[in-house]
Amino acid sequence: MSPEVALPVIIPFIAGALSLIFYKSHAAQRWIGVVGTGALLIASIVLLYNTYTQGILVMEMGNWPAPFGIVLVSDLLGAIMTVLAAIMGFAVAIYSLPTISKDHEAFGYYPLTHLLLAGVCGAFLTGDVFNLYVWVEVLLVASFALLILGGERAQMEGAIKYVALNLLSSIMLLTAVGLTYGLTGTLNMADLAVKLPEVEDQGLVTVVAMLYLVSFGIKAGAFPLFFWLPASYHTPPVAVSALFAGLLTKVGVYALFRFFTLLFNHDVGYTHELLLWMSGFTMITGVLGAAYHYEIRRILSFHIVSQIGYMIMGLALFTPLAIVGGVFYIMHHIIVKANLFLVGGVVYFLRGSYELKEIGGLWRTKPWLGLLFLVPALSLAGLPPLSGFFGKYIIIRAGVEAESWGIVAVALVVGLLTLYSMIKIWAEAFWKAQPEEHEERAAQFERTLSDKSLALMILPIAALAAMTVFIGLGAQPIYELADAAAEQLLDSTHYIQAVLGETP
Amino acid sequence: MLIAVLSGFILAAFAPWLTRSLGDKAGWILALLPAGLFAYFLTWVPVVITDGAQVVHYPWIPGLDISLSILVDGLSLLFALLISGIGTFIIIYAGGYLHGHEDLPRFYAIMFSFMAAMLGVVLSNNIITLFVFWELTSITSYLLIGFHHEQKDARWFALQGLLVTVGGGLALLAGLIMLALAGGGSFELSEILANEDLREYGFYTGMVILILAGTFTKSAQVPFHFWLPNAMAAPTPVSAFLHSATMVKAGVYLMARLNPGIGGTELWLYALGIFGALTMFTGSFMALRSTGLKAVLAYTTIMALGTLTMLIGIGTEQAIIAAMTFLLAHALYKASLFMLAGALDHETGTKDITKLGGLRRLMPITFVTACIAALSLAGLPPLFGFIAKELMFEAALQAPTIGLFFTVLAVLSAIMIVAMAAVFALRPFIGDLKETPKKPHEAPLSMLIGPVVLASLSLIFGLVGFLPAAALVAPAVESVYGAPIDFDLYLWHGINLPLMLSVLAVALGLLLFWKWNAVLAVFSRMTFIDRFGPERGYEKLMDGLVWLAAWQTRLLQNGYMRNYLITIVLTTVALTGWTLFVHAGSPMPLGDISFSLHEIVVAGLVVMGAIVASVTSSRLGAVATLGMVGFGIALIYVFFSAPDLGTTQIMVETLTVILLVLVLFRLPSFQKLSSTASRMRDAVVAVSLGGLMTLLILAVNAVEVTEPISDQLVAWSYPEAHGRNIVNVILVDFRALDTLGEIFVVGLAAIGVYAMIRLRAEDKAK
Amino acid sequence: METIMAFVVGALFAASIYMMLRRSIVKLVIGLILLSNAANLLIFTVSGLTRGLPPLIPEGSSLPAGGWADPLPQALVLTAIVIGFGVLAFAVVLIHRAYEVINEDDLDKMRSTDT
Amino acid sequence: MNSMGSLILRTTARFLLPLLLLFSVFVLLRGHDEPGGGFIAGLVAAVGFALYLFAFDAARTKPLLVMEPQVMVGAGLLAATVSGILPVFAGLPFFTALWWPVEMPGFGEVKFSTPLIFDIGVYMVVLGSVMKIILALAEAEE
Repeated sequence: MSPEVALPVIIPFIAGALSLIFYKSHAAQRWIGVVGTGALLIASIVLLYNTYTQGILVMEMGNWPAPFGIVLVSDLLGAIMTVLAAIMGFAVAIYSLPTISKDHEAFGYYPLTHLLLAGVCGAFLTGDVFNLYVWVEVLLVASFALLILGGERAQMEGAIKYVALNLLSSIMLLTAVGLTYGLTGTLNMADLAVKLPEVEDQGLVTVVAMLYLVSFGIKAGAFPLFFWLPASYHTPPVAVSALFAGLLTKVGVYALFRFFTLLFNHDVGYTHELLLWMSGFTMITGVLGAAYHYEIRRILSFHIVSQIGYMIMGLALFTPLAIVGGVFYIMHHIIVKANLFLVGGVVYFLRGSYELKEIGGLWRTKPWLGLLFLVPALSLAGLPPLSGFFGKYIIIRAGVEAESWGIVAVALVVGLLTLYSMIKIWAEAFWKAQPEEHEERAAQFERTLSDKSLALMILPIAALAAMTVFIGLGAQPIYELADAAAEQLLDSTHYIQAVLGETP
Repeated sequence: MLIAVLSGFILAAFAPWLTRSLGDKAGWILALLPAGLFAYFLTWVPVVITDGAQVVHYPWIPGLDISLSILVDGLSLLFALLISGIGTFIIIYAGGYLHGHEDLPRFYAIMFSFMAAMLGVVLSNNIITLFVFWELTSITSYLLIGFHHEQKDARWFALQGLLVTVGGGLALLAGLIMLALAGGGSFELSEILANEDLREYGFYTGMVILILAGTFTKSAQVPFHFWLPNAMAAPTPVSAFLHSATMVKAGVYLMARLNPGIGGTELWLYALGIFGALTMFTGSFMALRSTGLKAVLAYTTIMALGTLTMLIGIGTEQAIIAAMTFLLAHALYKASLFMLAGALDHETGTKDITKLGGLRRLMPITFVTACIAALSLAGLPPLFGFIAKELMFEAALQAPTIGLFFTVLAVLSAIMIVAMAAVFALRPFIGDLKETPKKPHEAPLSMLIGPVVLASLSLIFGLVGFLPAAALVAPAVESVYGAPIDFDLYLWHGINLPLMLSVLAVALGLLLFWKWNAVLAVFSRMTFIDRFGPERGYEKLMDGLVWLAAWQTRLLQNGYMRNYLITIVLTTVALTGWTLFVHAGSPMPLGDISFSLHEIVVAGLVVMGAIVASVTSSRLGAVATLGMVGFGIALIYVFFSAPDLGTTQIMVETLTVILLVLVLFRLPSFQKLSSTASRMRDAVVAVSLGGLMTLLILAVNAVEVTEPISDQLVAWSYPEAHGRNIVNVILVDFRALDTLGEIFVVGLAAIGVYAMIRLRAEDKAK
Repeated sequence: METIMAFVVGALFAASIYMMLRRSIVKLVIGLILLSNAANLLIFTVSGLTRGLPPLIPEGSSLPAGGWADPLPQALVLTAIVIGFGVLAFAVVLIHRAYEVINEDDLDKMRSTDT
Repeated sequence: MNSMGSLILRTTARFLLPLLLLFSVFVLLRGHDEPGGGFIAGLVAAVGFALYLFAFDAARTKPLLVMEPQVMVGAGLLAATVSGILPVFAGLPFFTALWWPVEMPGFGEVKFSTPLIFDIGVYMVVLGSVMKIILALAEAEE
């Protein structure tokens, strides 16, 4: 028994429940916010360490042996994702202290974030397909509520699309789970990995795989299913955007990695070829969307889409190195993307706008902020020696080795266009002088921002930037981790044996 | 050695602080680092001469075959000496040029990073590390070019340089990875180049093109040359460094480095030779059309880069000797000339040659130094540039193919360069003193020491050419050629064809100088060059990109919910349906169609309810039929042995209807908003998904499941879990985690609803 | 009966998608409710329909008498129903609130966040 | 609420609420063996309160809930979660059912267990959530 596997779910659940009970005291909620996410971070790091040293950990809920009860499974991918979720949660919890308004606190901001994290961690750790659906719903409803906090017009418009399209995705997932049970009579992933190949009509398995592909594709924001994301991600408070940007789509990506390595690896020539096309178009459409926009959060939102393409590309190439690249890329991306939103938030609190045409002059007045922007921005664009370069390098190398020239070309060109939009933000917000017509507002915002608030905002940003630099310069341990994770993913016997305790 | 390479980065971190605390002397003191490095690299010269190439290995990311190993041979040492040597003077110079500028501290920080990155490029033995430094030079040079970042032009040109070089860099990355694969998997240059059969690699052509895409963009070869003159938006110290020893030379370095491994093929010869020659000619021609001090120099840099590329492409012994000699000569005079141009600009306030004149008395040192450096540029004896140019002519004449083409272009370029060298060295200084924005006087020592020393070196090396040949050029030639070559560098090598060509070039060049005003008048009217040049291509490409981005984003992310839905639904139908059609083998069995009357009635009611709900124009009707569907489904659950489900469904349905009634009737009544055509389209989309689901159910139902896990759950339910209602036992025990998640969903929904409603109430209160 | 139910479920899916494609946000939500019902019924159907054998264990026995309907899909559907209820309650109030803020029922007039 | 017929409604509601609450407890407790369970029970109770709310108003209904619905949701969630954690202290995995048969005078043996705590948590969450939604809607009306 490994109780640490359940802790990343239990801790935010308790923190969320406590925040609800103390809903009248905002101070208590803030404390619970920081302490709860801090505890989650520690628990998840312990989990990752134990998973790395002891192999895949399994927790049979209710003491019912797999495949009959629900199991929580921590393999390296799951544990890595959990740690990343916890890092995000902790960083955003600190960032929220000065940036979340009293209204939002009064209407459940803190319990919602805890439960969002619980849902995300649950999705990463569960070893049961229906349970995955439940976690996805938990994080989805939490995100719905976070998205509309504030009740502005844009939030409402964005939320309607977000809710409707994500519900569609959930229903497809539910449908696929139902069909899976109808096909195999089991819900446990490891058991499915054993029983799916025994299904007589393998074509039907591929058909069900397609339903999962669409459902997770919507969640991941892949082409041509991503519409909900650019429609809504720029509307909530920036801390929420950062949390969403770092985590939500990655649940979809994680699920794709899990399902298309463990369960659907019987017809790689077909399913993964489809994924490859999907990844190419995802990269292109996302990056072009970003090139079109002039609002920081919209640019960043579209880049989420395009970056998802790189991760899926790693999965789609399906060579050991490519999977390593995919996992590495996910690690790098979550940190960098969330950080960019956080920096965008600081820009907003200093200038009063996210519109690039209305702001400027930050390099002159806040050079350190410029550096803190450049680190994640250049990393996102894949420039060395930051984390993004190594992620991209692994994936490109895998593509070259597989002689998939088309996707390599796309990945390279999209990298250049990513640089283009990051530089756009840099040149406009930092290099350009502050446009005079908006100078008054900018000055007023900069005056009202207290030093203490600014420090609390910079703290998580600097920490995440340091991680970006570390993943770049010290890529070896991260690579080893990704390599070990990929090895587990590609050889499903590890997983099956850990869960079912038998050799298939 | 590693510390030597990385010391620039370390100093960069402290440079802003040092600059502030050292004040006026900052430039002189900071220059100690590159000076020290220069001395350090000098100590390696005897090592390399006696023991050959040295590889020092430091681990970095072994898992990805990335190491910090360092390759010290003639070529890398020549470059390292140029970078650190010229860098020393540049740092001193910048202290004078940007004296008192508020951004000087961060300028030094970026400058040292740039220098370190450049050292990294030329000293890396690992191709990925080389690439890392390569990209670092791009990004740091971006920050340097955009130094005057509040000016729109500076930002635009900085971006241009960045996009062109990084774009090429990305192609280079792919090319380098292929190179490693071609070499059997090693990423170490020393091992790759030892490989004999790189040229037999299956994708050799693609690999070379990708690598050249990187080097050509970096080294400003036609048609990518346009970014380089624009990069003069940078302050002059940057331009001087960028053009003479760094950045643009990185491309040349890499081609020279890879020449022994992948060079020598027809592709290599033609690609490098032709593009190089054209670049050489274009550079000289554009220089002739320019009137800016820095512009003239920038175009002559393009000429030099073209010459080097051409020579590496030709690849014969003479060509490589010429290339390395030319490289050294160019670095010396170009750095010197740029710094002088900066001094002129700095002291007079203008960079336009036509607005300068008669400065020889006011700026005598500048004048003399400019003359010496320009003589080297023009390739006249007794300067080092002369030796280099003679060798170049000889190499062109003896090229394995199309020698005539190379020679003609080389001579034409030489003519124009002679003219421009004369223009640069004489026009600002002779004649009458012209009115300038600032009152001119001699530049400070910090700005003169560099040009004077470097120009003197041009002279000394010219007079005693064997010195550099033995120490610097010969080992470099050996690295590039791949085998040792015995040669000497002499000013005088008899009256031969190259000398005749030189005489011709000088004569015609001086004629051109004499008539420069007229030439300029003619050329400046030839605006089609600007209208149709590759820079327009770049601009069109950028415009096209913005247009494409706008077009596709408006097309896809158009804001219409139903378009999103249709896209998603059709994608689902296409993927799933196509897979079902192609892959699912067995014909669809019809399955069990037995039914009893009450079942079929309820089923019919459900379908009817659904259809009526979707077409009715009355809100009440829609809600009522929706309720009917819900209760019908509840009955179906009850009919088929699921009492708990039936009860729950009824409860939920009741609450849903209550909610709908409470909430929806505050909304406007239904309107007919869509046209009949779009209704038809929607119906087709909807039915296709519905049909797909029907097919899926039929297909899955045909599959017999032998042992569902629920059998075990049923068996355990009472003895182990002490419950008789198996569904409830599953909910609270076997799958309690699901239920826990479920109640969290319900709780979350309540919070969300509460927040929405209460926020509204607060709005109203306000 | 499974075959007939397959068509019923298909019809429910079709009706719900058709509803969701309308421009009115009210119809969108009604479509979502139908969709949720359709998926639940699908799970119930694909795992086989059994008449008159609820998974209840009578007193004094340790197994349901004379066979049983598969209880697991029932539990799944029950969970899904409840989750669906929570989510849809949210969605219903959301469109209500959206209407108050935007004063529009027409989805085509809610495009400002996309373009 | 309009006053016509409200007298009947009020009387019924007053009468029905305790009955429904009692019934809901019954449904909750027997859920493990017969159709029922925390979810259905919670809904039954919620219907009772909803009826009361329609008959009277939010202000008079709220105190009957004993605690704020928000707190009830939180407490329910906490109870359910804690019931899953309890077995860990006994060295068993999360959510392992623990049973404590208790002899209750008049009822016979009552099986007190963590699944029961869990179901009570479900009951509270459902009741609290539904009440929260309905109360919020009703208060917004007023």
